[in-house]
Amino acid sequence: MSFLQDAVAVILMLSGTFFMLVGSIGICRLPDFYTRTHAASKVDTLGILLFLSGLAVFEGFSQSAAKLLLIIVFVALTNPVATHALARRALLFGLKPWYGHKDEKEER
Amino acid sequence: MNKTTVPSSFWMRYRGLILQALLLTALWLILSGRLVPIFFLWGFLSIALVMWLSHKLHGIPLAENEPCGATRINIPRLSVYLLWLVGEIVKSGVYVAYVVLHPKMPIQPMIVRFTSKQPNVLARVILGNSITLTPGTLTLDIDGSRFTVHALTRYTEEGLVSGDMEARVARLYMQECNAADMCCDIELITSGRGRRGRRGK
Amino acid sequence: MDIFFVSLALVLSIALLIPFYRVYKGPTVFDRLLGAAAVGGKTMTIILLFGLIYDRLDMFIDISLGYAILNFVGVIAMAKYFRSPPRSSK
Amino acid sequence: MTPNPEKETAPSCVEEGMKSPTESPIIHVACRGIAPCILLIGIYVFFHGHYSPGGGFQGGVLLAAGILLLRLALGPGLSQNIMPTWITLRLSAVGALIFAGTGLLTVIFGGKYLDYHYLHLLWPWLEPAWLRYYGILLVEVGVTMTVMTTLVAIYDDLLGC
Repeated sequence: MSFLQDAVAVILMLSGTFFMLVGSIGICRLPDFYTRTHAASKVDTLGILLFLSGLAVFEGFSQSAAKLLLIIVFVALTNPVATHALARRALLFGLKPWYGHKDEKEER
Repeated sequence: MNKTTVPSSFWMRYRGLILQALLLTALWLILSGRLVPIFFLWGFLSIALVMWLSHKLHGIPLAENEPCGATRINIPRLSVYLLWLVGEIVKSGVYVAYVVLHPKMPIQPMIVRFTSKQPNVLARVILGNSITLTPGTLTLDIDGSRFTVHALTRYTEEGLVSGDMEARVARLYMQECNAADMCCDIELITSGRGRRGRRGK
Repeated sequence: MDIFFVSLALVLSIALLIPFYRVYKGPTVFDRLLGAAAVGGKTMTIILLFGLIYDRLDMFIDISLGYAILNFVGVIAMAKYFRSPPRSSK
Repeated sequence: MTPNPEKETAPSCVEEGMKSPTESPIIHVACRGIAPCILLIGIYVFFHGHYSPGGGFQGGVLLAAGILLLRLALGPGLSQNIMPTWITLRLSAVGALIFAGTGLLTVIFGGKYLDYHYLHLLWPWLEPAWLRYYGILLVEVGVTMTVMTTLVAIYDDLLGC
Protein backbone atom coordinates (compact mmCIF):
# COMPACT_ATOMS: atom_id res chain seq x y z
CA MET A 1 0.00 0.00 0.00
CA SER A 2 2.73 2.37 0.98
CA PHE A 3 4.70 1.47 -2.13
CA LEU A 4 1.65 2.13 -4.31
CA GLN A 5 1.08 5.44 -2.56
CA ASP A 6 4.67 6.52 -3.15
CA ALA A 7 4.54 5.44 -6.77
CA VAL A 8 1.37 7.44 -7.44
CA ALA A 9 2.85 10.45 -5.67
CA VAL A 10 6.08 10.27 -7.66
CA ILE A 11 4.22 9.95 -10.97
CA LEU A 12 1.97 12.91 -10.13
CA MET A 13 4.88 15.07 -9.01
CA LEU A 14 6.97 14.22 -12.06
CA SER A 15 4.14 15.00 -14.44
CA GLY A 16 3.43 18.23 -12.54
CA THR A 17 7.07 19.28 -12.89
CA PHE A 18 6.95 18.40 -16.58
CA PHE A 19 3.89 20.57 -17.15
CA MET A 20 5.39 23.48 -15.23
CA LEU A 21 8.53 23.21 -17.35
CA VAL A 22 6.41 23.16 -20.52
CA GLY A 23 4.50 26.19 -19.24
CA SER A 24 7.76 28.08 -18.76
CA ILE A 25 8.95 27.10 -22.23
CA GLY A 26 5.61 28.18 -23.66
CA ILE A 27 5.84 31.57 -22.01
CA CYS A 28 9.13 32.11 -23.81
CA ARG A 29 8.37 30.38 -27.10
CA LEU A 30 4.88 31.48 -28.11
CA PRO A 31 4.71 34.50 -30.40
CA ASP A 32 2.57 37.12 -28.65
CA PHE A 33 1.10 38.08 -25.32
CA TYR A 34 -2.30 36.43 -25.72
CA THR A 35 -0.91 33.07 -26.78
CA ARG A 36 1.59 33.23 -23.92
CA THR A 37 -1.33 33.77 -21.58
CA HIS A 38 -2.71 30.43 -22.76
CA ALA A 39 0.49 28.71 -21.66
CA ALA A 40 0.51 30.54 -18.34
CA SER A 41 -3.12 29.90 -17.52
CA LYS A 42 -3.68 26.33 -18.57
CA VAL A 43 -0.39 24.46 -18.55
CA ASP A 44 0.88 26.11 -15.39
CA THR A 45 -2.40 25.56 -13.57
CA LEU A 46 -2.41 21.90 -14.52
CA GLY A 47 1.23 21.55 -13.47
CA ILE A 48 0.69 23.12 -10.07
CA LEU A 49 -2.48 21.12 -9.48
CA LEU A 50 -0.77 17.82 -10.38
CA PHE A 51 2.24 18.64 -8.23
CA LEU A 52 0.16 19.60 -5.20
CA SER A 53 -2.05 16.52 -5.52
CA GLY A 54 1.11 14.44 -5.71
CA LEU A 55 2.27 15.99 -2.47
CA ALA A 56 -1.15 15.35 -0.91
CA VAL A 57 -0.98 11.67 -1.91
CA PHE A 58 2.53 11.48 -0.49
CA GLU A 59 1.35 12.90 2.82
CA GLY A 60 -1.49 10.41 3.08
CA PHE A 61 -4.52 11.06 5.23
CA SER A 62 -3.49 13.95 7.45
CA GLN A 63 -3.97 17.61 8.16
CA SER A 64 -1.23 18.57 5.73
CA ALA A 65 -3.09 16.81 2.94
CA ALA A 66 -6.25 18.76 3.80
CA LYS A 67 -4.33 22.01 3.70
CA LEU A 68 -2.82 21.01 0.37
CA LEU A 69 -6.33 20.37 -0.95
CA LEU A 70 -7.18 23.88 0.21
CA ILE A 71 -4.26 25.30 -1.77
CA ILE A 72 -5.35 23.22 -4.78
CA VAL A 73 -8.83 24.73 -4.65
CA PHE A 74 -7.39 28.20 -4.17
CA VAL A 75 -5.02 27.92 -7.14
CA ALA A 76 -7.71 26.43 -9.38
CA LEU A 77 -9.99 29.34 -8.51
CA THR A 78 -7.52 32.19 -8.70
CA ASN A 79 -5.17 31.30 -11.56
CA PRO A 80 -7.73 31.74 -14.37
CA VAL A 81 -9.01 34.92 -12.73
CA ALA A 82 -5.52 36.42 -12.55
CA THR A 83 -4.72 35.61 -16.18
CA HIS A 84 -8.11 36.93 -17.23
CA ALA A 85 -7.38 40.19 -15.41
CA LEU A 86 -4.05 40.58 -17.22
CA ALA A 87 -5.44 39.64 -20.65
CA ARG A 88 -8.43 41.91 -20.26
CA ARG A 89 -6.27 44.84 -19.29
CA ALA A 90 -4.04 44.17 -22.31
CA LEU A 91 -7.09 44.14 -24.59
CA LEU A 92 -8.36 47.44 -23.19
CA PHE A 93 -4.83 48.81 -23.43
CA GLY A 94 -5.01 48.22 -27.17
CA LEU A 95 -2.46 45.47 -27.52
CA LYS A 96 -2.97 43.86 -30.92
CA PRO A 97 -3.07 40.08 -31.17
CA TRP A 98 -0.88 38.12 -33.58
CA TYR A 99 -2.84 36.30 -36.26
CA GLY A 100 -0.37 33.83 -37.74
CA HIS A 101 2.27 33.61 -40.46
CA LYS A 102 -0.23 33.94 -43.28
CA ASP A 103 -0.87 37.57 -42.50
CA GLU A 104 2.78 38.51 -42.37
CA LYS A 105 3.34 37.13 -45.87
CA GLU A 106 0.38 39.00 -47.27
CA GLU A 107 1.50 42.25 -45.78
CA ARG A 108 4.94 42.09 -47.35
CA MET B 1 -32.01 48.20 -6.36
CA ASN B 2 -34.76 46.10 -7.81
CA LYS B 3 -37.10 44.38 -5.49
CA THR B 4 -36.93 40.65 -6.00
CA THR B 5 -39.38 38.05 -4.99
CA VAL B 6 -38.35 37.05 -1.51
CA PRO B 7 -38.39 33.26 -1.14
CA SER B 8 -40.72 32.22 1.60
CA SER B 9 -38.97 29.40 3.40
CA PHE B 10 -36.23 30.10 5.93
CA TRP B 11 -33.74 27.80 4.21
CA MET B 12 -34.12 29.39 0.80
CA ARG B 13 -33.91 32.87 2.25
CA TYR B 14 -30.76 32.48 4.29
CA ARG B 15 -29.12 29.77 2.21
CA GLY B 16 -26.23 31.98 1.14
CA LEU B 17 -25.33 33.03 4.66
CA ILE B 18 -25.67 29.51 6.09
CA LEU B 19 -23.53 28.05 3.33
CA GLN B 20 -20.91 30.71 3.84
CA ALA B 21 -20.79 30.05 7.58
CA LEU B 22 -20.43 26.31 6.96
CA LEU B 23 -17.67 26.97 4.43
CA LEU B 24 -15.77 29.21 6.82
CA THR B 25 -16.15 26.66 9.63
CA ALA B 26 -14.71 23.95 7.42
CA LEU B 27 -11.89 26.29 6.42
CA TRP B 28 -11.09 27.02 10.06
CA LEU B 29 -11.14 23.34 11.04
CA ILE B 30 -8.82 22.44 8.16
CA LEU B 31 -6.46 25.28 8.92
CA SER B 32 -6.39 24.97 12.68
CA GLY B 33 -6.48 21.23 13.10
CA ARG B 34 -6.16 21.62 16.86
CA LEU B 35 -9.16 20.15 18.61
CA VAL B 36 -8.63 22.17 21.79
CA PRO B 37 -11.53 24.09 23.38
CA ILE B 38 -9.74 27.43 23.31
CA PHE B 39 -9.19 27.17 19.57
CA PHE B 40 -12.88 26.42 19.10
CA LEU B 41 -13.53 29.65 20.97
CA TRP B 42 -11.11 31.62 18.80
CA GLY B 43 -12.57 29.99 15.71
CA PHE B 44 -16.09 30.92 16.70
CA LEU B 45 -15.06 34.51 17.39
CA SER B 46 -13.16 34.92 14.14
CA ILE B 47 -15.88 33.31 12.03
CA ALA B 48 -18.39 35.64 13.66
CA LEU B 49 -16.14 38.62 12.86
CA VAL B 50 -15.70 37.59 9.22
CA MET B 51 -19.41 36.86 8.83
CA TRP B 52 -20.21 40.27 10.28
CA LEU B 53 -17.83 41.95 7.85
CA SER B 54 -19.03 40.03 4.79
CA HIS B 55 -22.70 40.36 5.73
CA LYS B 56 -22.36 44.01 4.78
CA LEU B 57 -21.34 42.89 1.30
CA HIS B 58 -24.56 41.01 0.64
CA GLY B 59 -26.53 44.16 -0.10
CA ILE B 60 -24.22 45.24 -2.90
CA PRO B 61 -25.36 44.01 -6.32
CA LEU B 62 -22.96 41.89 -8.33
CA ALA B 63 -23.35 43.94 -11.49
CA GLU B 64 -25.41 46.78 -12.83
CA ASN B 65 -29.10 46.00 -13.37
CA GLU B 66 -28.59 42.79 -11.48
CA PRO B 67 -30.44 42.25 -8.22
CA CYS B 68 -28.45 40.36 -5.63
CA GLY B 69 -29.46 36.84 -4.81
CA ALA B 70 -32.14 36.65 -7.48
CA THR B 71 -31.54 33.07 -8.52
CA ARG B 72 -30.38 29.96 -6.75
CA ILE B 73 -27.75 27.66 -8.08
CA ASN B 74 -28.47 23.95 -8.12
CA ILE B 75 -25.84 22.40 -5.85
CA PRO B 76 -25.97 18.73 -6.96
CA ARG B 77 -25.59 19.81 -10.57
CA LEU B 78 -22.74 22.11 -9.57
CA SER B 79 -20.76 19.20 -8.14
CA VAL B 80 -21.25 17.15 -11.30
CA TYR B 81 -20.18 20.18 -13.32
CA LEU B 82 -17.02 20.62 -11.24
CA LEU B 83 -16.06 17.00 -11.83
CA TRP B 84 -16.50 17.53 -15.57
CA LEU B 85 -14.40 20.70 -15.31
CA VAL B 86 -11.49 18.79 -13.72
CA GLY B 87 -11.42 16.55 -16.78
CA GLU B 88 -11.44 19.60 -19.02
CA ILE B 89 -8.50 21.14 -17.12
CA VAL B 90 -6.43 18.02 -17.74
CA LYS B 91 -7.42 17.92 -21.41
CA SER B 92 -6.63 21.59 -21.95
CA GLY B 93 -3.26 21.34 -20.23
CA VAL B 94 -2.25 18.37 -22.35
CA TYR B 95 -3.50 20.08 -25.51
CA VAL B 96 -1.66 23.36 -24.96
CA ALA B 97 1.47 21.47 -23.90
CA TYR B 98 1.29 19.56 -27.19
CA VAL B 99 0.94 22.84 -29.08
CA VAL B 100 3.89 24.37 -27.27
CA LEU B 101 6.17 21.38 -27.75
CA HIS B 102 5.25 20.80 -31.40
CA PRO B 103 8.22 21.98 -33.50
CA LYS B 104 6.04 23.88 -35.98
CA MET B 105 3.60 25.20 -33.37
CA PRO B 106 0.32 24.63 -35.21
CA ILE B 107 -1.52 27.69 -33.97
CA GLN B 108 -3.88 29.99 -35.76
CA PRO B 109 -5.01 32.47 -33.15
CA MET B 110 -8.27 34.31 -33.55
CA ILE B 111 -10.68 36.35 -31.53
CA VAL B 112 -14.26 35.19 -31.22
CA ARG B 113 -17.10 37.36 -30.06
CA PHE B 114 -20.45 35.92 -29.22
CA THR B 115 -23.51 36.60 -27.15
CA SER B 116 -24.53 33.96 -24.68
CA LYS B 117 -28.01 33.73 -23.23
CA GLN B 118 -27.06 33.05 -19.64
CA PRO B 119 -29.71 33.65 -17.00
CA ASN B 120 -27.64 35.85 -14.64
CA VAL B 121 -24.24 37.28 -13.87
CA LEU B 122 -23.01 34.35 -11.77
CA ALA B 123 -23.64 32.00 -14.67
CA ARG B 124 -21.64 34.32 -16.89
CA VAL B 125 -18.79 34.31 -14.40
CA ILE B 126 -18.80 30.52 -14.20
CA LEU B 127 -18.90 30.33 -17.99
CA GLY B 128 -16.01 32.81 -18.30
CA ASN B 129 -13.82 30.89 -15.89
CA SER B 130 -14.71 27.61 -17.56
CA ILE B 131 -13.79 29.06 -20.96
CA THR B 132 -10.41 30.00 -19.56
CA LEU B 133 -9.92 26.48 -18.25
CA THR B 134 -11.09 24.53 -21.30
CA PRO B 135 -8.75 23.66 -24.19
CA GLY B 136 -7.26 26.52 -26.12
CA THR B 137 -9.66 29.32 -25.24
CA LEU B 138 -9.24 32.31 -22.98
CA THR B 139 -11.84 34.83 -21.88
CA LEU B 140 -10.65 38.33 -22.68
CA ASP B 141 -13.67 40.38 -21.71
CA ILE B 142 -17.27 40.12 -20.65
CA ASP B 143 -19.38 43.12 -21.49
CA GLY B 144 -22.96 42.56 -20.52
CA SER B 145 -23.66 39.19 -22.07
CA ARG B 146 -21.16 39.72 -24.90
CA PHE B 147 -18.09 37.53 -24.58
CA THR B 148 -14.74 38.24 -26.20
CA VAL B 149 -12.67 35.08 -26.35
CA HIS B 150 -9.19 34.41 -27.65
CA ALA B 151 -8.97 30.99 -29.31
CA LEU B 152 -5.71 29.27 -30.08
CA THR B 153 -6.79 27.22 -33.09
CA ARG B 154 -9.73 26.74 -35.37
CA TYR B 155 -10.58 23.45 -33.73
CA THR B 156 -10.94 24.96 -30.26
CA GLU B 157 -13.08 27.75 -31.64
CA GLU B 158 -15.53 25.24 -33.07
CA GLY B 159 -15.78 23.51 -29.72
CA LEU B 160 -16.48 26.85 -28.11
CA VAL B 161 -19.31 28.09 -30.28
CA SER B 162 -21.07 24.73 -30.43
CA GLY B 163 -22.80 25.83 -27.24
CA ASP B 164 -22.22 22.62 -25.34
CA MET B 165 -20.55 24.28 -22.37
CA GLU B 166 -23.00 27.14 -22.30
CA ALA B 167 -25.85 24.70 -22.03
CA ARG B 168 -24.06 22.92 -19.20
CA VAL B 169 -23.61 26.18 -17.31
CA ALA B 170 -27.17 27.31 -17.94
CA ARG B 171 -28.47 23.97 -16.66
CA LEU B 172 -26.99 24.87 -13.28
CA TYR B 173 -29.75 27.43 -13.00
CA MET B 174 -32.57 26.40 -15.29
CA GLN B 175 -34.39 23.19 -15.95
CA GLU B 176 -33.66 22.44 -19.55
CA CYS B 177 -32.17 24.30 -22.45
CA ASN B 178 -31.15 23.63 -25.97
CA ALA B 179 -27.45 23.72 -26.78
CA ALA B 180 -28.07 24.99 -30.30
CA ASP B 181 -29.60 28.33 -29.37
CA MET B 182 -27.47 29.25 -26.38
CA CYS B 183 -24.81 30.96 -28.41
CA CYS B 184 -25.71 33.50 -31.07
CA ASP B 185 -24.36 36.43 -33.03
CA ILE B 186 -20.93 34.90 -33.52
CA GLU B 187 -18.21 37.08 -34.95
CA LEU B 188 -14.75 35.81 -35.89
CA ILE B 189 -11.75 38.09 -36.16
CA THR B 190 -8.93 36.24 -37.87
CA SER B 191 -6.71 38.98 -39.22
CA GLY B 192 -5.24 42.25 -38.15
CA ARG B 193 -6.89 44.23 -40.94
CA GLY B 194 -10.48 43.93 -40.03
CA ARG B 195 -11.27 40.84 -42.11
CA ARG B 196 -14.12 39.30 -40.23
CA GLY B 197 -16.29 36.31 -40.65
CA ARG B 198 -19.80 36.31 -39.38
CA ARG B 199 -21.88 33.30 -38.69
CA GLY B 200 -25.43 33.58 -37.59
CA LYS B 201 -27.59 30.88 -36.22
CA MET C 1 13.63 9.79 -1.60
CA ASP C 2 15.58 12.87 -0.55
CA ILE C 3 17.70 12.77 -3.70
CA PHE C 4 14.51 12.62 -5.75
CA PHE C 5 13.15 15.74 -4.05
CA VAL C 6 16.39 17.64 -4.45
CA SER C 7 16.60 16.82 -8.15
CA LEU C 8 12.94 17.79 -8.53
CA ALA C 9 13.74 21.11 -6.86
CA LEU C 10 16.60 21.62 -9.31
CA VAL C 11 14.36 20.99 -12.32
CA LEU C 12 11.74 23.29 -10.83
CA SER C 13 14.26 26.05 -10.31
CA ILE C 14 15.19 25.77 -14.00
CA ALA C 15 11.47 26.06 -14.81
CA LEU C 16 11.42 29.10 -12.52
CA LEU C 17 14.35 30.77 -14.20
CA ILE C 18 13.01 30.46 -17.76
CA PRO C 19 10.19 33.05 -17.34
CA PHE C 20 12.80 35.56 -16.17
CA TYR C 21 13.84 35.73 -19.81
CA ARG C 22 10.34 37.01 -20.57
CA VAL C 23 10.46 39.39 -17.61
CA TYR C 24 13.74 40.82 -18.94
CA LYS C 25 13.00 40.78 -22.67
CA GLY C 26 9.23 41.13 -22.88
CA PRO C 27 8.20 43.65 -25.51
CA THR C 28 5.26 44.96 -23.50
CA VAL C 29 4.71 45.51 -19.82
CA PHE C 30 2.07 42.76 -19.81
CA ASP C 31 4.61 40.17 -20.90
CA ARG C 32 6.73 41.15 -17.94
CA LEU C 33 3.77 40.88 -15.58
CA LEU C 34 2.85 37.48 -17.00
CA GLY C 35 6.40 36.26 -16.47
CA ALA C 36 6.35 37.55 -12.91
CA ALA C 37 3.04 35.80 -12.18
CA ALA C 38 4.39 32.54 -13.63
CA VAL C 39 7.47 32.83 -11.41
CA GLY C 40 5.17 33.30 -8.41
CA GLY C 41 3.24 30.11 -9.07
CA LYS C 42 6.40 28.04 -9.33
CA THR C 43 7.97 29.59 -6.25
CA MET C 44 4.97 28.33 -4.29
CA THR C 45 5.70 24.73 -5.26
CA ILE C 46 9.41 25.13 -4.55
CA ILE C 47 8.60 26.34 -1.03
CA LEU C 48 6.57 23.16 -0.51
CA LEU C 49 9.44 21.03 -1.80
CA PHE C 50 11.77 22.67 0.69
CA GLY C 51 9.24 21.80 3.36
CA LEU C 52 9.47 18.15 2.33
CA ILE C 53 13.27 18.23 2.30
CA TYR C 54 13.46 19.82 5.77
CA ASP C 55 10.63 17.61 7.09
CA ARG C 56 8.58 20.59 8.25
CA LEU C 57 5.83 20.44 5.63
CA ASP C 58 3.10 21.67 8.03
CA MET C 59 5.02 24.88 8.57
CA PHE C 60 5.88 25.52 4.94
CA ILE C 61 2.30 24.93 3.78
CA ASP C 62 1.20 28.04 5.65
CA ILE C 63 3.98 30.04 4.04
CA SER C 64 3.05 28.86 0.57
CA LEU C 65 -0.65 29.55 1.18
CA GLY C 66 0.21 33.12 2.17
CA TYR C 67 2.48 33.39 -0.85
CA ALA C 68 -0.31 32.23 -3.18
CA ILE C 69 -2.70 34.80 -1.70
CA LEU C 70 -0.25 37.68 -2.01
CA ASN C 71 0.60 36.61 -5.58
CA PHE C 72 -3.06 36.71 -6.56
CA VAL C 73 -3.72 40.07 -4.91
CA GLY C 74 -0.59 41.50 -6.52
CA VAL C 75 -1.56 40.39 -10.02
CA ILE C 76 -5.09 41.77 -9.64
CA ALA C 77 -3.78 45.08 -8.32
CA MET C 78 -1.22 45.43 -11.11
CA ALA C 79 -3.76 44.50 -13.76
CA LYS C 80 -5.95 47.25 -12.42
CA TYR C 81 -3.13 49.74 -12.22
CA PHE C 82 -1.82 49.61 -15.81
CA ARG C 83 -4.61 51.46 -17.42
CA SER C 84 -2.83 54.35 -19.08
CA PRO C 85 -2.80 54.39 -22.92
CA PRO C 86 0.27 53.15 -24.81
CA ARG C 87 2.99 55.74 -25.05
CA SER C 88 4.06 56.98 -28.45
CA SER C 89 5.97 54.15 -30.10
CA LYS C 90 9.71 54.32 -30.48
CA MET D 1 -8.06 45.31 -34.95
CA THR D 2 -9.39 48.00 -32.70
CA PRO D 3 -10.77 46.09 -29.78
CA ASN D 4 -13.32 48.47 -28.44
CA PRO D 5 -13.16 52.08 -29.51
CA GLU D 6 -15.32 53.50 -26.73
CA LYS D 7 -13.26 51.86 -24.05
CA GLU D 8 -9.96 53.03 -25.45
CA THR D 9 -10.98 56.65 -25.18
CA ALA D 10 -12.27 56.18 -21.65
CA PRO D 11 -10.59 58.34 -18.99
CA SER D 12 -7.13 56.94 -18.97
CA CYS D 13 -5.76 58.58 -15.88
CA VAL D 14 -4.34 55.98 -13.53
CA GLU D 15 -6.12 57.38 -10.52
CA GLU D 16 -9.47 57.26 -12.25
CA GLY D 17 -8.82 53.60 -13.01
CA MET D 18 -7.98 52.74 -9.44
CA LYS D 19 -10.94 54.65 -8.07
CA SER D 20 -13.64 53.02 -10.14
CA PRO D 21 -14.91 49.53 -9.37
CA THR D 22 -13.73 46.65 -11.53
CA GLU D 23 -15.95 46.36 -14.58
CA SER D 24 -15.26 42.73 -15.36
CA PRO D 25 -17.78 40.54 -13.52
CA ILE D 26 -15.27 37.69 -13.28
CA ILE D 27 -12.80 39.70 -11.22
CA HIS D 28 -15.59 41.33 -9.25
CA VAL D 29 -17.27 38.09 -8.21
CA ALA D 30 -13.99 36.25 -7.61
CA CYS D 31 -12.63 38.99 -5.36
CA ARG D 32 -15.85 39.19 -3.40
CA GLY D 33 -16.01 35.45 -2.96
CA ILE D 34 -12.39 34.99 -1.97
CA ALA D 35 -11.96 38.01 0.31
CA PRO D 36 -13.79 36.52 3.36
CA CYS D 37 -11.67 33.38 3.08
CA ILE D 38 -8.50 35.49 2.98
CA LEU D 39 -9.68 37.41 6.04
CA LEU D 40 -10.23 34.13 7.91
CA ILE D 41 -6.80 32.85 6.85
CA GLY D 42 -5.28 36.10 8.13
CA ILE D 43 -6.97 35.67 11.50
CA TYR D 44 -5.79 32.05 11.61
CA VAL D 45 -2.19 33.07 10.93
CA PHE D 46 -2.44 35.61 13.71
CA PHE D 47 -3.87 33.18 16.27
CA HIS D 48 -1.43 30.39 15.52
CA GLY D 49 1.71 32.45 15.82
CA HIS D 50 2.80 30.09 18.59
CA TYR D 51 2.76 26.89 16.60
CA SER D 52 3.49 27.83 13.02
CA PRO D 53 5.20 30.68 11.24
CA GLY D 54 3.10 33.74 11.52
CA GLY D 55 1.96 36.10 14.14
CA GLY D 56 1.03 39.72 14.26
CA PHE D 57 2.75 41.11 11.22
CA GLN D 58 1.94 38.31 8.77
CA GLY D 59 -1.64 38.08 9.94
CA GLY D 60 -1.99 41.82 9.57
CA VAL D 61 -0.61 41.73 6.05
CA LEU D 62 -3.03 38.98 5.01
CA LEU D 63 -5.98 40.83 6.57
CA ALA D 64 -4.92 43.97 4.73
CA ALA D 65 -4.67 41.94 1.51
CA GLY D 66 -8.25 40.76 1.97
CA ILE D 67 -9.53 44.27 2.56
CA LEU D 68 -7.51 45.67 -0.34
CA LEU D 69 -8.98 42.97 -2.59
CA LEU D 70 -12.43 44.28 -1.69
CA ARG D 71 -11.23 47.84 -2.29
CA LEU D 72 -9.99 46.81 -5.74
CA ALA D 73 -13.16 44.95 -6.64
CA LEU D 74 -15.80 47.34 -5.32
CA GLY D 75 -13.94 50.61 -5.70
CA PRO D 76 -13.14 52.81 -2.71
CA GLY D 77 -16.70 54.12 -2.51
CA LEU D 78 -18.63 50.93 -1.85
CA SER D 79 -15.91 49.22 0.14
CA GLN D 80 -16.14 51.94 2.76
CA ASN D 81 -18.80 49.63 4.23
CA ILE D 82 -16.12 47.13 5.20
CA MET D 83 -13.56 49.42 6.69
CA PRO D 84 -14.15 53.14 6.41
CA THR D 85 -11.17 55.37 5.81
CA TRP D 86 -11.77 57.48 8.89
CA ILE D 87 -11.43 54.50 11.18
CA THR D 88 -8.12 53.19 9.84
CA LEU D 89 -5.72 55.65 11.42
CA ARG D 90 -7.64 55.62 14.69
CA LEU D 91 -7.58 51.83 14.83
CA SER D 92 -3.85 51.81 14.16
CA ALA D 93 -3.36 54.23 17.03
CA VAL D 94 -5.45 51.98 19.26
CA GLY D 95 -3.35 49.00 18.18
CA ALA D 96 -0.13 50.76 19.05
CA LEU D 97 -1.70 51.72 22.36
CA ILE D 98 -2.59 48.10 23.13
CA PHE D 99 0.95 47.00 22.31
CA ALA D 100 2.64 49.69 24.37
CA GLY D 101 0.01 49.49 27.10
CA THR D 102 0.65 45.78 27.71
CA GLY D 103 4.32 46.56 28.18
CA LEU D 104 3.63 49.50 30.43
CA LEU D 105 1.19 47.44 32.47
CA THR D 106 3.94 44.98 33.35
CA VAL D 107 6.18 47.91 34.29
CA ILE D 108 3.44 49.27 36.52
CA PHE D 109 3.01 45.85 38.14
CA GLY D 110 6.68 45.92 39.03
CA GLY D 111 8.39 43.95 36.31
CA LYS D 112 10.40 44.73 33.23
CA TYR D 113 8.89 45.92 29.95
CA LEU D 114 6.84 43.08 28.39
CA ASP D 115 7.62 40.73 31.30
CA TYR D 116 4.45 38.68 31.02
CA HIS D 117 4.76 36.95 34.39
CA TYR D 118 3.78 40.13 36.15
CA LEU D 119 0.41 40.09 34.40
CA HIS D 120 -0.80 37.72 37.14
CA LEU D 121 -2.07 40.73 39.02
CA LEU D 122 -4.53 41.14 36.15
CA TRP D 123 -5.49 37.47 35.85
CA PRO D 124 -4.51 35.90 39.18
CA TRP D 125 -6.13 32.54 38.40
CA LEU D 126 -3.91 31.74 35.41
CA GLU D 127 -0.76 29.66 35.34
CA PRO D 128 2.49 31.25 34.08
CA ALA D 129 2.38 29.46 30.73
CA TRP D 130 -1.12 30.71 30.03
CA LEU D 131 -0.16 34.13 31.31
CA ARG D 132 2.59 34.22 28.74
CA TYR D 133 0.20 33.01 26.07
CA TYR D 134 -2.37 35.69 26.79
CA GLY D 135 0.28 38.38 27.11
CA ILE D 136 1.73 37.55 23.71
CA LEU D 137 -1.77 37.34 22.26
CA LEU D 138 -2.55 40.81 23.58
CA VAL D 139 0.62 42.22 22.06
CA GLU D 140 -0.16 40.50 18.76
CA VAL D 141 -3.66 41.92 18.68
CA GLY D 142 -2.07 45.36 18.84
CA VAL D 143 0.51 44.57 16.15
CA THR D 144 -2.11 43.05 13.83
CA MET D 145 -4.46 46.00 14.14
CA THR D 146 -1.65 48.48 13.53
CA VAL D 147 -0.22 46.69 10.50
CA MET D 148 -3.58 46.02 8.86
CA THR D 149 -5.00 49.47 9.30
CA THR D 150 -1.77 51.22 8.37
CA LEU D 151 -1.53 49.32 5.09
CA VAL D 152 -5.16 50.12 4.25
CA ALA D 153 -4.58 53.75 5.25
CA ILE D 154 -1.54 53.98 2.95
CA TYR D 155 -3.62 52.65 0.04
CA ASP D 156 -6.43 55.12 0.75
CA ASP D 157 -3.99 57.96 1.10
CA LEU D 158 -2.36 57.14 -2.25
CA LEU D 159 -5.77 57.31 -3.87
CA GLY D 160 -6.41 60.56 -2.12
CA CYS D 161 -9.74 59.85 -0.53
